Amino acid sequence: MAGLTVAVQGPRTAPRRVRRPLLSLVPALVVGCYLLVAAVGPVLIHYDPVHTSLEDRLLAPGSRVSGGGTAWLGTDGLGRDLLAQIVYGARTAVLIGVSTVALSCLVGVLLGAVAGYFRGVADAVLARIFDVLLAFPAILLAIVIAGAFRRSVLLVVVALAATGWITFARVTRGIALSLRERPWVDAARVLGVPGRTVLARHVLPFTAGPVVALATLEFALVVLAEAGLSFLGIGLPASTVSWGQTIANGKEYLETQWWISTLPGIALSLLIVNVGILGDQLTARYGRGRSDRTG
Amino acid sequence: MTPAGAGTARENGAGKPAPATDGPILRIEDLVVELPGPHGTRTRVVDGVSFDVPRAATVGLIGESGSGKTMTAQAVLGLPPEGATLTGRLLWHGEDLLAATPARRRAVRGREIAMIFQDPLAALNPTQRIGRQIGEVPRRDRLPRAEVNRRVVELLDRVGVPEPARRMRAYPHELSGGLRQRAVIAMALAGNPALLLADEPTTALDVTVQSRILRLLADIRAADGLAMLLVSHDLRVVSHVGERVVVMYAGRICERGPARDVLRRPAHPYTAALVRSVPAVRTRTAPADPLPGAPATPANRPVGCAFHPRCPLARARCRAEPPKVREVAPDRWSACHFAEEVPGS
Amino acid sequence: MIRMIVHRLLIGVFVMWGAASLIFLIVRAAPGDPATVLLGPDATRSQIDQLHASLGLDRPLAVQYLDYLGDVCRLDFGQSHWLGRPAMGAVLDRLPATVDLTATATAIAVTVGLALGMLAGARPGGPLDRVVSACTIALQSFPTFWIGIMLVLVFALSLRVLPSSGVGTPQHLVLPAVTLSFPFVAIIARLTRTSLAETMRESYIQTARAKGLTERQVLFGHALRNSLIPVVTVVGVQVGALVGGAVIVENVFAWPGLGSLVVEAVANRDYTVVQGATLLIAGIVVVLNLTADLLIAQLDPRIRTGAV
Amino acid sequence: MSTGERDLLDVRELYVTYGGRGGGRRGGHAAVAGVSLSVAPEETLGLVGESGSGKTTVARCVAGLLRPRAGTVTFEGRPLGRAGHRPPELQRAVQMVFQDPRSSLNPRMTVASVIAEVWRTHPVTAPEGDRTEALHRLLAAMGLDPDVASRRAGDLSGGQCQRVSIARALAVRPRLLVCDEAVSALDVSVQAQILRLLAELRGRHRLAMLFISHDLGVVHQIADRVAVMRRGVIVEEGRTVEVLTAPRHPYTRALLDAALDLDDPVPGDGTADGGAAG
Amino acid sequence: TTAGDDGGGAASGDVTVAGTYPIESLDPHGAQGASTGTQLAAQEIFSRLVRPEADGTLEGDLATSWKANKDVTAWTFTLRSGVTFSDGSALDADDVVASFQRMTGLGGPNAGNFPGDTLTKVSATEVVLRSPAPDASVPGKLGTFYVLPSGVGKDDTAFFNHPVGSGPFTVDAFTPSESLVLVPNKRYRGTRPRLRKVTVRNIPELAARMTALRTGEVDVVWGIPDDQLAALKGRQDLTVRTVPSSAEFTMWFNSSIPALKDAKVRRAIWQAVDFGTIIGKLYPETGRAADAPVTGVVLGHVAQPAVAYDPTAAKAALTAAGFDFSTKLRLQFANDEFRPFVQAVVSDLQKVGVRVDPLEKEQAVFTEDLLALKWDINFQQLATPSYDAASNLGRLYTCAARRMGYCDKKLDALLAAAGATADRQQRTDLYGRAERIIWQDAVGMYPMSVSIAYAWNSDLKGFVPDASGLPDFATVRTGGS
Ligand SMILES: Nc1ncnc2c1ncn2[C@@H]1O[C@H](COP(=O)(O)OP(=O)(O)OP(=O)(O)O)[C@@H](O)[C@H]1O
Ligand SMILES: Nc1ncnc2c1ncn2[C@@H]1O[C@H](COP(=O)(O)OP(=O)(O)OP(=O)(O)O)[C@@H](O)[C@H]1O
Ligand SMILES: [Mg+2]
Ligand SMILES: [Mg+2]
Repeated sequence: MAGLTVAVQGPRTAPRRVRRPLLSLVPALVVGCYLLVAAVGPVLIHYDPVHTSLEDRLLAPGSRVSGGGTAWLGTDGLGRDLLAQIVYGARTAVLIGVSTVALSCLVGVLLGAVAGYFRGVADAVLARIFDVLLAFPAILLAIVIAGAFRRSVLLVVVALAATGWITFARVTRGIALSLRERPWVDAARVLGVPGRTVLARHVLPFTAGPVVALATLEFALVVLAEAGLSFLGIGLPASTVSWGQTIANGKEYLETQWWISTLPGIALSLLIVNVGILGDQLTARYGRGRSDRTG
Repeated sequence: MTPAGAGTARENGAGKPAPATDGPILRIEDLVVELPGPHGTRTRVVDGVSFDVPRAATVGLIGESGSGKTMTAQAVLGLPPEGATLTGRLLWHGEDLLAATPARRRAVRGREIAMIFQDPLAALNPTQRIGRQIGEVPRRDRLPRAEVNRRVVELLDRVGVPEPARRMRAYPHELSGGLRQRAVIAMALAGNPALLLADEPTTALDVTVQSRILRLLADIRAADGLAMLLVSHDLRVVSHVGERVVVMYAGRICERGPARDVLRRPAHPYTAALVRSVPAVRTRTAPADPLPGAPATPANRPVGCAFHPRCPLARARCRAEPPKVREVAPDRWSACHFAEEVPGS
Repeated sequence: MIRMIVHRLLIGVFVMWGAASLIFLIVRAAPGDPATVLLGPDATRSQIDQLHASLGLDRPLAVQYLDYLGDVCRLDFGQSHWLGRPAMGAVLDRLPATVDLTATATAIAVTVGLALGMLAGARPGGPLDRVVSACTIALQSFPTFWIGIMLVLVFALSLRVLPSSGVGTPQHLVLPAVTLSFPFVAIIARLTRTSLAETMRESYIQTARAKGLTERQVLFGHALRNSLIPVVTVVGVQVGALVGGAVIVENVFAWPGLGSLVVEAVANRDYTVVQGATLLIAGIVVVLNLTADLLIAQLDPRIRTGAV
Repeated sequence: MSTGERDLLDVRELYVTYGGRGGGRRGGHAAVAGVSLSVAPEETLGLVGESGSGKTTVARCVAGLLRPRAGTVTFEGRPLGRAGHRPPELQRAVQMVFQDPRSSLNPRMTVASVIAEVWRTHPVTAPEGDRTEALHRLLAAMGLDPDVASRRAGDLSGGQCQRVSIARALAVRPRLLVCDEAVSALDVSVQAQILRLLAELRGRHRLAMLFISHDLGVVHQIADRVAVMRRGVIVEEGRTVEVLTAPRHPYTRALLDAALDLDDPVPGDGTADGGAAG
Repeated sequence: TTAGDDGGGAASGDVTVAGTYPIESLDPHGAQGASTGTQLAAQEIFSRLVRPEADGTLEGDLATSWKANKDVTAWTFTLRSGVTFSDGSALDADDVVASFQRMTGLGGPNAGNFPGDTLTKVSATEVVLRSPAPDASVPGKLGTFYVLPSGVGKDDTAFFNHPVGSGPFTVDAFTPSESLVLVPNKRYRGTRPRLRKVTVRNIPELAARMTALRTGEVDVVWGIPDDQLAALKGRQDLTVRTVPSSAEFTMWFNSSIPALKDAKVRRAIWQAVDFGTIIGKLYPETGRAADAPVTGVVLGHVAQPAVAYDPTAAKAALTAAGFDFSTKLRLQFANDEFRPFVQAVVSDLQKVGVRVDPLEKEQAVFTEDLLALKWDINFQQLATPSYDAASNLGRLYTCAARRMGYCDKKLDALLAAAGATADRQQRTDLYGRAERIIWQDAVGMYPMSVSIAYAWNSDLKGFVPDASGLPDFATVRTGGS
């Protein structure tokens, strides 16, 4: 417990690769599998979310369907294969998760870096935007936005990114703020390196680690939030398969056809647990759990 | 500190062995501190250090950054970093602290051996008034509150804090650097220790403040007969306060002996180079012929004598055989194969 | 201190203005028309136009906006034409349920979260830390609605010990509050752990040990209070998030809170209620954050005296 | 004060305040309150004073990292604006070496890319021929091995980092080098190496230096003239030998009294400590 | 009975009802007047001139009799005498007139049923309602008109917190959108309700309603989907019934777009969907193939020949009519409850090569787009709460209404004639002819008439499932009381 920090001299260099136990690779592997499934699953398993096969309604896992195949994970109230829904749902989750995080990250990092590095008006404006946006609970703002406009994947992405970027901007701003005081930044300025170049070469690279760690945690939050919106029946069009919708579809059948809600629930939670652990690992390597602070 | 005050805490200290009349108050024998390094390796950051702290004496521990000074001091207090292993013997009045129970070691801390840390701001809890922090050790003795407060005021007064009754209610950030360091010293003195470990007590301070703090420490030592282990990288500080010095390099001892002798006539080429490198204030000196290379660290300590890559006297033997600390003259100990050849000795 | 409060209040006023404007823009930009919702599919054009006029929706947007701001300043939040009553009245009706739910969930989260976080943070890397980490990750990883449904299955349907939905008795509060507190427990526990672990590395902790204090005394006497400072900020923010963000839990448990009111109002294009409810929520968030700031100032004398 | 020759650097009536941050307690606090100083070509001016006296603030104004509230900073009679807004030759003319050797270098960049950036920013200073060879020559002049070129700050010792920092500053052939506590963070044995190097380069490149240090001994070794700062103003200025052997201002005297030399007796106690912190 | 923590005490005379829709307001004239929740409450608290029975036939409530003049522009209602409000004051013609004026004055959705109509007092026991045009459906439409004491203001919050009415119950406690607690009206003119207390709790989520029914927290639930019924039927302590309602799945075609202009195309599309199977699978209990544009409980219903599922014929007809298979038809609907049905339809259409894009819209957007004809096929569960074809066919299918881009002068004439006579037989004949045109021209697809499934605690006696989803608790008893 006597945790005196190692007297590491100066700032740390790019983190060295330390051999880590195999177990700690599991989260990355699991997340990788999901990404793989999201990418190639739809090629292997054909599924048309609109196609319904009413003879095959509510089949238990492993049943044979009328078309001759096997519904390994059962079917839902419309006779649609659950395995296929989980696979396609993974694609939606990954698509929305990645796009939302990418959008939030892009906006947040740019604004945060500019505000933190250049300070002044940009910083003051950003701070006020933070204040206003944070006055709304994130999920509520997402619901208002997603509920008010025409359903689409893009809408969900925008609704979730509307507050998602704040965390990135805060973290980046904080890093930029502390980096701008570093002598190597001063040295570059004394040399006459232009501001944009200083930002790009001497500030932004250092946000990469924490931002990646944050992006991972944020990804998990986004996937959960999307599932929540779908559960409330908001946001995604009916033609999009999503875990949240599948879970919501099955909630009335929980006592009799448990698999409809439970299996996508497990798929979702398994992903989130692993993304969470991965995020923790990255955070431990690159920076403190800042997302905790911003809620 | 009044003699009465001094008595109160001492007598309450339970199970303290009767001080041996003779011999050092603290004897460090073959102390080894190992810390976990990368890839599951272990680094000996303190490697076979032995020296004595005589009763009521000040021992200066000097060496460049990373030479293991802090680790040695922390080992004495029994508070090394997590994962550290300590071996050797730490004889406190003849009792081996390394072999003692945790409770016994805790009882020693603060009351028999106290420590002053380098950065006075970091060493103080920012959310507690300094009076409360100073009074913490007396409070352990279940003294009534008024008595504790009286003692805190007395301690602050003793270390030269003006208006002690008012200042004890201040928070650390409300005090200047010098006052903070005085508060930290008061905190260390609160348990009436017999040995004070001072880890770079003046490094963070300005010269004027530094001279006052050094003077204060000297006064207290003289008044209380306190022994002190003064850790510093600044030869000038040690040369002023220390009666004896121990010079460390890369976790090992190079040289030890009476301060004046060691600094005037070093018996180790490293000490000699250090002394040469210190620029004089009152006389203009040309920049000295510096030692080549960078100081070795315990993590990449050269085989043989750790100093040999930078040593002007180095020979084949130095590269192969780590020198032992030996008595090269009466009360002069050096870990150099060729101590007798050190220029200026 | 006074300066700080005044400063924060000024920011609060600004935030309220920003929140009001933002929500005004969103609801006006949204497709769909309150008049058609109100009158149903059977409405005629003239009926719709008439209603537009009486709702004031036929005026230019800027005029509507300025009027709206003026009314808000006079604490007039307008009439909900969907509910046929003053909008703020409808909003305030939902407040008690929200307060009950949020306060209970917060109490659970703070108690459990702090306890877990302290267990883990006192010895970072230890076995307890690992267990708590695993628990908190799990708590955060299950969608609330899923947890809620499962709790209902177990406690309401199988064991029959708690009601499955609705409001009324304290028993009604248990399942929704517990469900709502799950991710919050995780957040507090993780933050407390990190913060405490960081604090335990501080130099003054080493000083405290050097005084011969036991680990307990060090933990409770020196580490805890200081490590709570970041926790308080987050609790402030998170409680704010719960006030309106409990929609999913409200939905699962038929809990008539503010969040579900906003969702209904958005669906019905009930502008005045959306605006009133979000403004109230924003106000609560502002007040909570201010409270958190004051609490931190209480915990941290450096902030109290304006040194940091 | 002026040495009679035409001054290279001239600082007149410099005022710097740090704005009302920190709850307004520092609002309008003048870190530098009317400092004037000048540095002649090839001259080294030592700037000494206690912590918080404003030394760094002056240095940052000279380097253009800080905009003064009032006062002028001129170089050969031409006003020096903010860094990045100076004409290229003025931009090159003043370079700076910082206290912390390691964080003076971007930890993600190799030494080679650090120097390459300098040459990219100021193409006129870029070597004509083989850049690698030029780089090695530059490093050799700083007493560094060629293999340092491919390493990053984290893999260098403190002394090596400081040498690279100096190399970076000298790569643009500056006329004035501002050293803010450039040797304070180094171990004595390394400190001696860097002092030696600076003294040598100063002669070779006909450099003027503004050398800031709180260590009177170091200043005594390297400075031609010395200015003593206290609470934002210069209280005494003159030839080093005179100031440090026969101080006129009581504050300088107190500083000297407090400063230790090897073998000195414990100095006498001066005035009492200040009260509340700033 | 099952022991819940509250509510489920059917034996003690307390009944808890899971309301499907929130009761936001008790004002039957105001903005919420047409909402199911407010209607449910209003029918227990207030009285009407006439009220529909559970099977759709009209009964006198405050009126003992009513009749129209020759050209059906004025209806005279004779009022029951001796009716008092729950506060003891007498209810007379003035109250009826004041209430009507209040309703039309507030401009809520119910006012829209009576454009230009006036109600005047003829004598203390007679009122007359005059319409600018002949309107045979007046009595049916008055099923949503409730009589309040005169003098209730526009926004009389105090009154509606504890409203005074003449219905079987009075309000004990009311929290908007949360719960309504009713107790018997001691001054009720008819048989006093036997229940001690009726609590209507708002449980918007279906799953939560079902859970509450299973745990016994509520005693009555309706609007239960078919998949849930099987499990409920197996339970001894619950009674499960379905009752045909006036609601019908209605899928209008937008006849104004080129692709759907041709009636042959519309019929072919109708033929291409295997509605029989879809209904059999998705709505085995609550769905029946519809046989007219309005359901059997509605006045004016005349059965039409079934449209047989024949994808081959459909495909052939589409090809023959030159249908452009590359067009993608927008099928709009508003409620996720209907997603399975819509998707099944889309799936069938896909099999014959008709591409359909199901668009689930927010209610607000749905209605706006519906009126603006921004759709190609529209799905609604269309109810006829007045149980009179006039308010469905008569209003929606005229050229003037422009509701589905369809216009047929002959149809207009038939509908006008039907609305202008008070004779039931004559009206049914006329509406039957109109329905034939609608059916043959496939103005829309009319796949299914909807029954409402109820489940209630078997301890409740005398509970009658209501065709409109507005069950009346006045006659209900509990086993124990
Ligand atoms: N917590 C720790 N974990 C691992 N290694 C450590 C830790 N603290 C110090 N070290 C290493 O132990 C060695 C000795 O450190 P120590 O702090 O004793 O040196 P020092 O002589 O006090 O130096 P300084 O003058 O910089 O304080 C150094 O090489 C340092 O890197
Ligand atoms: N960024 C800043 N914001 C606010 N105040 C500052 C800032 N930087 C310096 N100061 C204040 O300005 C004064 C002068 O600071 P400066 O750093 O110039 O002193 P210095 O002589 O370099 O001290 P040191 O020897 O500690 O480096 C100090 O009181 C300091 O607290
Ligand atoms: Mg140390
Ligand atoms: Mg400085």
